[in-house]
Amino acid sequence: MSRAGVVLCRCNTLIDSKMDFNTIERRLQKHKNIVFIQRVNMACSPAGKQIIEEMASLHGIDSLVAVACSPLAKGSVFKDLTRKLGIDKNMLEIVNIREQCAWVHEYDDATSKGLTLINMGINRVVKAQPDSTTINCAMINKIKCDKCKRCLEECPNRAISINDDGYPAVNPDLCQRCGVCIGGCPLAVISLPDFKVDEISAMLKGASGAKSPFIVGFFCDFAYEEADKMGQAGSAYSPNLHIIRVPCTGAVNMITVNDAIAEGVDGVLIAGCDASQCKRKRGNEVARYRIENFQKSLEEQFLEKERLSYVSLGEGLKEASIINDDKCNRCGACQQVCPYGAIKQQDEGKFQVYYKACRSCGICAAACKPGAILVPVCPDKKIMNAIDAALAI
Amino acid sequence: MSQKQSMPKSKGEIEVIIYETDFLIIGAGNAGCFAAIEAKRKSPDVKVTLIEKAHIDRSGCLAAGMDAINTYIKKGKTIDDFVKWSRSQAGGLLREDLVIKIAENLNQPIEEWEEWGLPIKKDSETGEYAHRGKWDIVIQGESMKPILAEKVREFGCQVLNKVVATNYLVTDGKVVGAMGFGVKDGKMYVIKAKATCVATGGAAGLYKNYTNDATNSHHQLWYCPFNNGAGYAMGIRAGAEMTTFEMRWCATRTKDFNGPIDTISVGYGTPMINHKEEKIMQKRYADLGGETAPRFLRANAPMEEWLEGRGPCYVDTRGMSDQDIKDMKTDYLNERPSYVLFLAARGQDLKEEPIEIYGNDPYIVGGHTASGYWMNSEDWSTTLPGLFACGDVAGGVPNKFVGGCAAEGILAARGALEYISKLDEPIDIDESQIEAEKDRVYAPLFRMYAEGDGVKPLEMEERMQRLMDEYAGGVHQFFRMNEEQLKYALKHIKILQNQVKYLVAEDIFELMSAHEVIDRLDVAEVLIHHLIFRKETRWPGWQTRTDYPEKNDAEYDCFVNTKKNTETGEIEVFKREYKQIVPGDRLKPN
Amino acid sequence: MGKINIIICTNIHCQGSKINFLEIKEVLEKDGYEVVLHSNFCDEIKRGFYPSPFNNCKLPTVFAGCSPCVMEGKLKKLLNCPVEIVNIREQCAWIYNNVEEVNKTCQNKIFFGIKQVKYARIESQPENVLGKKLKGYISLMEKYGPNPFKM
Amino acid sequence: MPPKVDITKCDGCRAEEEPLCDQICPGNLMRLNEQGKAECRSSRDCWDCMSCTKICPQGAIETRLPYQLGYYPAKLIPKVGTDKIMWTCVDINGKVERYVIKTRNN
Repeated sequence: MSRAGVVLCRCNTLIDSKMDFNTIERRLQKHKNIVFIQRVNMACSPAGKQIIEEMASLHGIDSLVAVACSPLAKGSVFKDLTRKLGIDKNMLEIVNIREQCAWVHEYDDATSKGLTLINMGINRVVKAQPDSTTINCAMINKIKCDKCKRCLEECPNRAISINDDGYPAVNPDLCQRCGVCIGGCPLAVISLPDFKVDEISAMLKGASGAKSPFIVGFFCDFAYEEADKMGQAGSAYSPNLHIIRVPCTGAVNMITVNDAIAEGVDGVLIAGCDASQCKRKRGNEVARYRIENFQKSLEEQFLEKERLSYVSLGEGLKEASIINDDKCNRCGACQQVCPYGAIKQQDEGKFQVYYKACRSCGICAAACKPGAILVPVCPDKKIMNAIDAALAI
Repeated sequence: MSQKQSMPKSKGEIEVIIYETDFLIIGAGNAGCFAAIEAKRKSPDVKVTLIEKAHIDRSGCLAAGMDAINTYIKKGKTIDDFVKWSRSQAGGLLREDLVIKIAENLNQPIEEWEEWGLPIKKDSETGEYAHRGKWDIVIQGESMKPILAEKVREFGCQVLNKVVATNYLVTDGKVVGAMGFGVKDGKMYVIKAKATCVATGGAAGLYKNYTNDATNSHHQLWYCPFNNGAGYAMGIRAGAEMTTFEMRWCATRTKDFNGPIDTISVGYGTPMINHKEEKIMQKRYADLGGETAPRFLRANAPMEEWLEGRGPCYVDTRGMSDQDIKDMKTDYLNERPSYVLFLAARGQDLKEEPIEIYGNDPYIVGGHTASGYWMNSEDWSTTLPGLFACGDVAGGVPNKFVGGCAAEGILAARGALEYISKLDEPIDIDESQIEAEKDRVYAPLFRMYAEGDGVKPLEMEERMQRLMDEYAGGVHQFFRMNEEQLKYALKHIKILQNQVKYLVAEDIFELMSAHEVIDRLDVAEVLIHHLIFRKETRWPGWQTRTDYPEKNDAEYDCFVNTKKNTETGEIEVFKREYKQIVPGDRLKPN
Repeated sequence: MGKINIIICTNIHCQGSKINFLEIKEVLEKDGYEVVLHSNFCDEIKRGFYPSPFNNCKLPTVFAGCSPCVMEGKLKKLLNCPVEIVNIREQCAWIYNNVEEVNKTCQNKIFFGIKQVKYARIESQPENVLGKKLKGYISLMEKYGPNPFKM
Repeated sequence: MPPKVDITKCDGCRAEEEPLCDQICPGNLMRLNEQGKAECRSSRDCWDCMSCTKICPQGAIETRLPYQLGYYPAKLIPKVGTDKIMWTCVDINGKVERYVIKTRNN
């Protein structure tokens, strides 16, 4: 029996003013796996961390559910905390009820969706097992693998090869942890240290009683970030959507989608980058292929094919970089280094940034010898100025 | 393509792969998997190897799953109760010493299976397994075989998929492994072992099934059609003593599909009726137990109705509730999903139209009847030293089903480990038998290259099936037979055995098919000897002699056993005495 | 100098009590900046409405408070002027114990922000792509009705 | 004619020697053809156990009963999840039935 501690962070009232923590606490009280529920003003503050540490040692928990802001915001705080508490890294679940719930939904909707999200999170840590592996790469469960070799074909980084024992093995130096192999494995026997198919399946079970139509979104890191941005901007969207973060759209196994449909989920959205722009090289390309195939199967089952749909997000989220053709020497280095395939050479030889695909990472600017590329959000001048300023102080 | 390239065209081209192991298990079905797991957990140092004709994840009877465990000793029931029930169901003939030992181990594998992930329905009040009949519990066993296969791998057993065994390795009368070939790679496999356990399936496809059409439905059987009786055949050829083949498994199945029927009749208490809407069992077999009459009677009853002109017969589903129908279809989806497809393909509404039933083609299957190796209850060995048996090939214990076969796997592994621990000298193998087996196994391929003409495995199989059906009591003959018919069948089986040398195979798959029919012929021969010997009718339906319609306890209240004389090739038939351990009337369940 | 507004969030739960904000304010004001101390800027964020205390609310503004990851988007939307965020919480108040050190770092960071703020721009609000796409999707799902596998 | 392979969906398990259906078939009946697509070498020998249909990652295999036994176009479609299986059955009159069945304990 898992012993989970639940921390509800108020975020200095930025969260609990937007949803009803009392109801949530009351509803969670009955959960057999929860040993304490602790409300803190700011979980990331020294005072907040101290309270959590005290509660954790008092109750002897083996897993922690941090109900707080986005893992992209303060995830490292909780990771450090669990390390300090001796809780396995896989036994931490951060439930993002700030950016993706409290800040985008009406009070009552936020409360009920928050509860669903928390239940999903609890389900994950209850299902999760401590994971002592220190190698951070895809792992293949040989007990279940039947050596079909599809992972070899689909790995965008050629990180998987056949071992002497006939089973596929992952080269940790090449593995980029994109999870495309996980998504493609017909038996779902591959996992990443922080992404396991059976745990996702357990999360889906936590969804009972959710608002109908119940929509689950598998959001790749970039789409997830965009959803967070919506939260920051306070751009409301429907509370029917429940987001599960995945490394890449290519990491979503269709077995998981089957789980969702079997669990009664009304619609599944897979959200990722625009076609050309996957940082994982071809994650969304294989995802689209799998989705198309799955949609055919849905229709065969007399279900509407849109019950599984792809959404591209992150288009033009940031101001795109600009190439000054007067300075450009046409070396093409920018095109080579761009992780999103956003730079293309035009017919007349000019290099141009496709604004929808650019994520303003600045790698092209750093690689551009003649200094022809301007990154509007952080121009060279600003960086130089920062260095001057730092030296002057 | 690549498979054809690797196909040997002459003896010199045969690639021989030699493995050495401690404990070899032939057949990675339910029983074999439990034997492997038990051996590995009792003695982790013992090297355990399984060979499997298909793939361990979905091989054998449990390929599609299972909806119930029919032998679970529930609270309040005793081993004696179980023996008495099983004995009465089998018409009073079984090996009580074996049954008692199996009964002692019946529950362990099921509880383990649950722990490993098999969902078993629980009674919401008591927390005990929810029961369906006297000894049945309901499971959701669609994935029970993959779950078991995962455990086998987890325990560190070596699994050789796609390798079919063809004969035992025998040295000084002891079984020291087995030979076979890869059904995909065409290589010859020689596995030397300190102890060997045969855990293959029974024999389907000896008889023609009535669903067979010229182009399709050859395998529309209830029993797994890929179980061809290889385990029996290897034993017969090596001179092992076999028992009770004449107790054939003929049962009432769903008409035109050969689907299981106990799911409906036992699980949901639906009565069997004839076209006059008479409840068959209650009307004609009330004195023999009515709906709970012994299995052979229940198998035979609808066929008798047909013969008397009161067919077709049904199980009456019209009184079932919507929920029951849904639950019943769920059970089918867990065991034989395509039966649900069949009902849909007939557009049948079970509340309007009952399910039609009929007899199936007879099978030799030790999990249901007592056919198989004559066993030693001390260590689950056969009459061949070094050879152990479990599951459908092990004889003497009818009604063991999935649970009993699993328990037998455990018992056979224990016996084998004990045997291995007592072995001191290393295995010394007479290599000439490997050469001889090469000749025998690959002959149909070589004949195809050399002659380009001969007998196709399917042709021979269909000839044998028609012969058995018509002359050895098949379903088209309402399971009836007489001495003359049986002798005719035997004569032609012998002709077919002589024709084996003309078999041709174009590829490795056909080579496998060729050996399946060769093995079936050997089983059929022994079966006919058994049927001829028992000059009585002990189990009408399973064994109906029109020339001896009565039971003759004075002569035949015993086991009929056979053994092939390995010198002369003759089948010797003899009796073995019945030993009663649990007191009481053997025909009464309590 | 001048032409820069400075907001410092002094929330005691965040910044603690070691930093002498009044002194820092004085130093900054000496340099000609308009400085406002705010005891809990989250209140403004929460309310979503900020009556600017500055003479010219459109001037580039340095905001000293928590890390941008906490509420950058909300803050910029609220202030609606070029903003440079100076993290005096996670990168100052929460990591230094020494009073002198924490005060010095805080002041330096704000000066750094003042130098950088000229590069700050008013960012256009991101388009609510998710909201729009989701709206269409939900109405489609509503039209289709519940998943028939829902038991 | 039991396993019917939709060759537009089958990708031959990416042209590996033994596609999953070939590995799993208890009767060793499946194989890759010259075009790299799965096919049943002997449909009359199929037991309709549906192992291939369940395991196919592309959902490319349909188990169809011999017409001699069951009429066209009834369908039974399994979809496998991590611990459950979904079945959709449609009969010859177009009536759809659905089942979700647990296959593994958690």
